[in-house]
Amino acid sequence: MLITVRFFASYADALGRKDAQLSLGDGASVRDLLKSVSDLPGASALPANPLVAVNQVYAVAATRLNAGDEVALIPPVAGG
Amino acid sequence: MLITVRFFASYADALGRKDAQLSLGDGASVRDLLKSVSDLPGASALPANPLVAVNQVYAVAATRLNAGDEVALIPPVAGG
Amino acid sequence: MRASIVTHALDTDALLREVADARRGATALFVGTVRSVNEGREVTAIEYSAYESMAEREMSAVLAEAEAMNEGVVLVAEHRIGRLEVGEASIAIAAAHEHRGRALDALRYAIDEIKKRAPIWKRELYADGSESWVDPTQVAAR
Amino acid sequence: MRASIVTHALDTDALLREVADARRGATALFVGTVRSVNEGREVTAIEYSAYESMAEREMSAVLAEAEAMNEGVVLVAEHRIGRLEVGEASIAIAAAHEHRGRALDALRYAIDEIKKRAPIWKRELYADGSESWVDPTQVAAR
Repeated sequence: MLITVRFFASYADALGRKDAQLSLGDGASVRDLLKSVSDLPGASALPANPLVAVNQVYAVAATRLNAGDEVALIPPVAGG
Repeated sequence: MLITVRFFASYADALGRKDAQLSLGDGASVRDLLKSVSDLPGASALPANPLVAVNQVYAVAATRLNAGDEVALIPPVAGG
Repeated sequence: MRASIVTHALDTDALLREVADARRGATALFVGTVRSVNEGREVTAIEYSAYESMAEREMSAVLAEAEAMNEGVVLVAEHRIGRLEVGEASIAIAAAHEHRGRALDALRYAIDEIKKRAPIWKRELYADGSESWVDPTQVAAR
Repeated sequence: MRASIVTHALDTDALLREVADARRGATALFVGTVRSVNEGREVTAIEYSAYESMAEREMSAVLAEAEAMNEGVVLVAEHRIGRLEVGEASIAIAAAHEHRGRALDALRYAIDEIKKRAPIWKRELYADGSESWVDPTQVAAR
């Protein structure tokens, strides 16, 4: 399945892009997604286990992904 | 010595006056003042030991009074 | 630090501006307003009165304590007296600090202590035409 | 309860009015503004950005939690994004309740949790011409 993952703030700067389309096996988890992200150019600047949101909710490494999910990598937040 | 004591809010209502001049012996304390206040008409509506301020600071029963002191009885406060 | 008894409507924006400073990133404000219901009775207005000079002195002492306990915080407080209608503000306190924790701590200390210590009284006027002095010590005892 | 990401200047008076009600006698407000100095560096401006839809969702979740923990409290929060100059407000939260303790508790919970959880970022622009993303996890680790 194809999953679009969004990048923000320092991660978007590091990767030089705001999103990427990744091809993952059916039943893939957030862990699989992060492995795929780590192959992108510039990904060495990202931490080993960045926070991930799936459908606007914080997810864990084991969270399963489904086609159409809204996925985003979340840099350390600094609002307020 | 003559001491002027001020009354506020419910105490002024109970006593029907905003102040009184009391004649106290030299070296009199807040305790002596309260005894003298208790002889005023309407004083039975006051609590046995009302709060007293001397020169705008909360005082205790043993606080000594001096001629010219600014003395006031302080009903239960309800600001805010 | 400034504490005042006033007879005009409180201007919360002015208080926020008074404590604002480019080095203080956190500002907190408390506003107390006249409630339409107190202890189950319908209130139409409150008449606030004060031993004004002592009230300003005691409010200033409270703010000084809050500033001493929270280094770098700046506070300002105003209490309005006279007749206030439902919804009108009787007290406003603003606190500012570099960080939010100190501003919020100082604000809470200030409102708690001013309510306990400032010689200010209120007479509630009820919808049924009656009125009474509010005695928080009696409410707490119930 | 309402939480919004906005691109215009925050209007704290409007937030206070939004939570006001004749039965709620205690209103508390928190305002965060851009500081001129952070971690010892002179700041000229901050660029805030957000994952806007999720930030509004997460801010709303925080306010709902604060309202659940403090029955009867009403909260509203706005976070501004874009370029903000020193002294401009980036976040404002208002809380109102019948009693002050609940309003202040809810306000503190809201600002603490929104800072921890809302996907919002800031890039500080310094007086020396440099700039950097702020990472509070790194500051805390020092």
